[in-house]
Amino acid sequence: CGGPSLIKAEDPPALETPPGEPAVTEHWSVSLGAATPPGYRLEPALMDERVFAAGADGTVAAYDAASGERRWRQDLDVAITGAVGVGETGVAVGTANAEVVLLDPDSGAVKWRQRVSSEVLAPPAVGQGSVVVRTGDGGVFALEADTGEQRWLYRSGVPALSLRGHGSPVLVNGGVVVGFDNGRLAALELGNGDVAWEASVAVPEGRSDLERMVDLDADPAVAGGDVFAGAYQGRVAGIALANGQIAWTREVSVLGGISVDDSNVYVTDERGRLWAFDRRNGASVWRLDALEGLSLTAPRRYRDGLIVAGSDGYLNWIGRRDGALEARYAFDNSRLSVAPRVDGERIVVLDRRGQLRSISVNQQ
Amino acid sequence: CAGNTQTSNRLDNTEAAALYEAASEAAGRNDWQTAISELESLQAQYPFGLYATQAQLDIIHAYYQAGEVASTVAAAERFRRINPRHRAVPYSWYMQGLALEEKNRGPVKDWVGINDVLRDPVPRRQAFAAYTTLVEDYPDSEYTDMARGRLDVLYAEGAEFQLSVARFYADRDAWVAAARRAITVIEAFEGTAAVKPATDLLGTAYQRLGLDALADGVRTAQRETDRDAGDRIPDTPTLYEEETMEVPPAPTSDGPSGGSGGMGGPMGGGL
Amino acid sequence: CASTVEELPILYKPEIRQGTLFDEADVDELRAGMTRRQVRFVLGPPTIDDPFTDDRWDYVYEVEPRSADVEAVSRRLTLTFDANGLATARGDFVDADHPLAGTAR
Amino acid sequence: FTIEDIRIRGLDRIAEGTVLNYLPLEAGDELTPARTSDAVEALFDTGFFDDVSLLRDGDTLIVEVDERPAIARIEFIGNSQIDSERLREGLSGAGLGEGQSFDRPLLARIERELEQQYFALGYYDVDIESTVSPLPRNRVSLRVDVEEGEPASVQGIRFIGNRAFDVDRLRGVFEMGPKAWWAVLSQRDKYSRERLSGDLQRLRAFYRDRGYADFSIESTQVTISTDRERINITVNLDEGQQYTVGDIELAGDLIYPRETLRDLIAIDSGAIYNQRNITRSVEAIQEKLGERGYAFARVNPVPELREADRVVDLTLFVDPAERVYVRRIRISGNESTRDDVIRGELTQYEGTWLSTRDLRNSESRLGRLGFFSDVSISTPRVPGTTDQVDVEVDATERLSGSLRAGVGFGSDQGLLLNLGVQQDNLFGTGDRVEFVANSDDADTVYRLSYLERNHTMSGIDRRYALSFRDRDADEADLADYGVKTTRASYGYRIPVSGSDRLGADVTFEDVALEFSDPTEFQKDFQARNGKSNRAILTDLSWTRDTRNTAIFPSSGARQRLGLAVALPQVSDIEYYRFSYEQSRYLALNEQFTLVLDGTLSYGNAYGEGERLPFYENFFAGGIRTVRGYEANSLGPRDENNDPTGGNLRALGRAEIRFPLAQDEDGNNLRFATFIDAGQVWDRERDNLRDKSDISFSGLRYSAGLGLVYYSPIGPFTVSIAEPINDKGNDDTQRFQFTIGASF
Repeated sequence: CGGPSLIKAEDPPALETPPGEPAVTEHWSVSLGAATPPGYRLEPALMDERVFAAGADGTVAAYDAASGERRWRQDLDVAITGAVGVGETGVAVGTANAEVVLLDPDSGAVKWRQRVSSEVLAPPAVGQGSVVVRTGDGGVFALEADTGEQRWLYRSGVPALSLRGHGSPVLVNGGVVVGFDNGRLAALELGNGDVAWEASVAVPEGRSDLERMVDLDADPAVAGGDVFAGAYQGRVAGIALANGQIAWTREVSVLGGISVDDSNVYVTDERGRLWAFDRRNGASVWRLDALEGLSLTAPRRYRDGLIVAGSDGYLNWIGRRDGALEARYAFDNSRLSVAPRVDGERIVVLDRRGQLRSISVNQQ
Repeated sequence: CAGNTQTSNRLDNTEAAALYEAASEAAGRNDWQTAISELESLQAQYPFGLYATQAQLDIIHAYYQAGEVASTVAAAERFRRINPRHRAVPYSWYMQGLALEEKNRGPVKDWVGINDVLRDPVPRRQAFAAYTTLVEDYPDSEYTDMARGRLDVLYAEGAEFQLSVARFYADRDAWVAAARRAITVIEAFEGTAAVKPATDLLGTAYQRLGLDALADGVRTAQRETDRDAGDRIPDTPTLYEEETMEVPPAPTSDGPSGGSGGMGGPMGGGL
Repeated sequence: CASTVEELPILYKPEIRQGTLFDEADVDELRAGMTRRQVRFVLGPPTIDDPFTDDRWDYVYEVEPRSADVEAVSRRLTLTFDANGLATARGDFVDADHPLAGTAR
Repeated sequence: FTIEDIRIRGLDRIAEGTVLNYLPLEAGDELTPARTSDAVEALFDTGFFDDVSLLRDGDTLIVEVDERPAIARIEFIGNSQIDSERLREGLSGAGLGEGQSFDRPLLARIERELEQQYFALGYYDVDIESTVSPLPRNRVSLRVDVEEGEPASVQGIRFIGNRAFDVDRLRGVFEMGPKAWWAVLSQRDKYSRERLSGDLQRLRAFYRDRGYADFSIESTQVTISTDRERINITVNLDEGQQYTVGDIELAGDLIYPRETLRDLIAIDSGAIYNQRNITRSVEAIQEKLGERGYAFARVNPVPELREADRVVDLTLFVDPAERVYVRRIRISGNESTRDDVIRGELTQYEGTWLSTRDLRNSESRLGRLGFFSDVSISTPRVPGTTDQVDVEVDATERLSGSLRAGVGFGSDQGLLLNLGVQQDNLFGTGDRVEFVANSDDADTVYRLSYLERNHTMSGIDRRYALSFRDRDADEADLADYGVKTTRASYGYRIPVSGSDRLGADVTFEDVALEFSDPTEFQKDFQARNGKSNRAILTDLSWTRDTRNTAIFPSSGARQRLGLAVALPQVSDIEYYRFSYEQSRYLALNEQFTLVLDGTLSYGNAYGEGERLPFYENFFAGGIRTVRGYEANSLGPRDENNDPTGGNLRALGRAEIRFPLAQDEDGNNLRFATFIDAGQVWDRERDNLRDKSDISFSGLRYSAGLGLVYYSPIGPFTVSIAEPINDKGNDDTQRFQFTIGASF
């Protein structure tokens, strides 16, 4: 999962009690050779001991998760705007001229390229024999994993003005859950694209196009029988995966991303605050305001806490129980532009200049 | 001041009165620009109360004397909107008519004797409409007969304008157009001095177009009108005699007749 | 000496077209009893509606050509109406056997 | 109950008179429930009161009112994009102005209104708060704080599905788009929905004009960044195929023979399908029908797509509707011009059918008179008829006269004392009278001219002119001699077609010369012809003027061919002067107009062995002929290096004119970039130093920037020119200007 990438790097907020720097060991650091400018979601992905990463200029590469040694590198010479979706059948990326490309995970060879109706701004979802892609014009394409042929296409309405970028579809068994720019969340049958259910997470209101924006740009989080989705300038909602019934909602303008564990749902909002709600009834557990003013990526669970990257380029460790900001760590002088990826004890980070690193925090 | 209940109101009036005095005094020495600015500031600061109404009325006159036609019309309309049933409404219609008539005339033109009738007819039509409203809606106001006088002049000017266009087409041998315009004069402007020459022109046009039957018809019609007009030969009014337009003083506004007694005596005489 | 100049053939006088253009086909369509609206639909608006004579419409069509390829045209048509509509027609394209060929000149 | 008396309570500033004025009740009326509600409603409508209630005290009606506070002052803070004046107008327009009564719910609506105004300018990040603070005497002051924020600017436009044309070409079609770094002032990156739909329209036209008959835009997405400053637009399009035109049919009542209409069609079968040519053909046919009175004719093109062989068959259905007649022509707006002066220029008459061609050339004839800044002709239907219209001609007059007096400084003429009265439309009669008294170091000129327009009904104009000129050539950097010329001329202008005119004038000329330090040539001339020469010249000219207006025309051309001959026997020197001038105007787009001028003048004597009198020579150089060179300095020179002029002159000028300011003064001010060329040769003189041969290399060129401004007191021109191929002895002058000089 991930949220929209961080746009501009602000200077870090003045913290009353700056937390200590954690002892971090850097396992490996390698240059992808291709920058990842703001505005694109080019998140690294993990699959059976390998890290896959893509750069805006069309480079896709795979590295060994432990040693960082490069397995293969492919140049698609087309701007990649949504990456990297991984699954057993392949590694998928979406391009600016409305194409989806699937590469062989082992060799990086291009298995197929398939045109879709508009630009792809978020990583495709790969799994269960299909590649599901969300397109900028409100479309959801399901492509056959082996041939890339279009199995079905679902279209949703697009408001007059929407937030730059969109969320990724989330595969569940036999279906896919997708958030749209008009504030609605839909569950579609993977086989034929029929609508299992549709829930309206937020309703556009207000006079100007701007006030009426309720994009679901943060990827929905699926855990157990529940789906948690959040809308920009709208609400965060706990929804039953089976029938789309909304269990609870809370007024939050969701922007960064959503993450869930067995007891809470963690949401980063438009103003750079991190909320924690009880996943059963939406009661607020805690809220971290220290990073207000930054734009934050989706929170990720790391050991028993959370990690979040901010637009000031720092990686932040946050306690799950109390939402306290426990530690912050900045890389030499490069900025993070994309959400980090957790690989067990390790954290894989891709910065704006295309430097891919795998680090871990030493146990105290 | 009579009868107003609130004391603060009395405080208003003294300042408003001062402004009003200044305006009347400026108007007295024909310094219309100052009068206008005083009256405008009076209305802005004390938008309600009798001084405001009087100011709205006097400003119509001031704009007229300053020769600002559009502002006079706007001020008249504003006065009627704010005081729909005020005693001075006929006055505002009359001043509106006068201002519109002035639109095309001007000192230079009068001095050179430009016959203004041949110019843009639109302002004259608007003036005609203003006077007509006055005459129809307020038959017994003291401006009604003055307005009737203006209506006759405008009516005659309108006829003369049509006649000049008919002559224009006749000079160019466009006899169809000349005949049609002559007919307009005869049908729409009877009783004006232009009807006679228009009828002659129509006769000539019919001849030149070879419609002899119609030409005879015109001649016979003419003989009849000449015969029964024989006994009372109207003094043929010159087509456009210099009319001295008297400008009536603005009436003092002492509130609607049934009111509970207005400001008392007139404000230092009319402007 | 302007008047002498005026006679020069080269002097440009714009072509003058006057009146309502009607042609033989239109006149043939006229029938007795037609209402004024029907006549107007066929021929167009009357050129002259004389104030001194009632129930009479006159159609005039004149062209004073300037350029060679236009020839002079001069057509007249007089229609009279009575209680039940169009009564007589006199003038161009109204030959003897026209149903409306009226009597009085 | 019947009302004995009415009392009003709760009045603070509003006078009882005003309230009674609005109250539809008077003493003595019967008070019924219906009338009470009317009364309450009437008082509410005035907007002065928050609450109105009627009470009864015996037989007196008590009107209890709760007065709304009046607004004493409205302040705007922080607004730079929209000035306070316009904001204040917006407020008072909606009922919240200074002096009006304050009404809270209205204020909230007004804030929305102001926000909308900012959204329209692309300021999506605006935030407006207003605070109301009470003042004594039940008045309030209103403070509106505006935080404008940054305007959202378009960062990128992406096209999906474009195969035939590349992205840059399509971005070029769009008016909106990312701003180039140097285009600091440009508004190109301002987003608004109207501009987007305009651009999409342009995109459709772009494809439809290049054969893509079934091109369609599937969807467009507009996305904004979270900080509301950057907008990206994605356009998903389906180009379809490129079509060629199949056969073209004309159907319906054609009025004209089929061939005449067919060759109006600007597109022929087999060519690539082109929407613009089809529209042009439709307009041409509608125009043609308009010339025969079918002013409301409609032609609709019906394309049928044969997808298989990618061909479009086109049928043009012609529906002439009814022939329309003109009932009356009404002229308005002519405050000083006489009605018949304007009516005389109209080739459309009353009582005949309406011809759109007549209307069009009437409009340009009125434009060429030069009296009007704007002429608009409309044809509203006569109410109640389907076959009659009135023609309404609305003219806005221009200050067509100019009184020029006072001191001027012309770079060519030095100090310029002039008094010039020129009235183009004397007392509205259309005649032009001009009296000029100019004196500068080189010339003193007195000129009186009178042009009587429409002297005869058929449009012949008569003109007379009397002028006296004392020229001290030496001061004008010419050879040092003095010339006193008196001229009197009388003549006619005869129209020979819609836009052609013949001019015939007789001019009596008396020239007296005095030489202070004559050159060889002048001594020999004086020996032969003596000091004073008389001549009677006949001046025949032919002018064709098809410009659309007199001031800064943007189409048409003006040509003048003139021949002035000094009649034998009665003239001391028998010579002739021939000149041909042409200026052509082409509108490149709404702002830019290309002007091409060309002049050729030649003079010679035809008597025995004489030559063109040297004081009649043509000159070149200076702001009116070749800018960048000193006045009259081009061409051959005599022994003491003074320019003598010559008997053959060729001038050329190419200029691109564009208005800078769009405000109302915009239409009498133009900037221009130009290239001038010109030269003078003397074929006859033998003792000149450099025998000039006529060749293009002889021409002198210059290029530069100019400005022309028709100020209320007369034309004002400035030019900065760089001579390109000036030779050694040319006197160049980069900066030249004239004030109030007539053209």
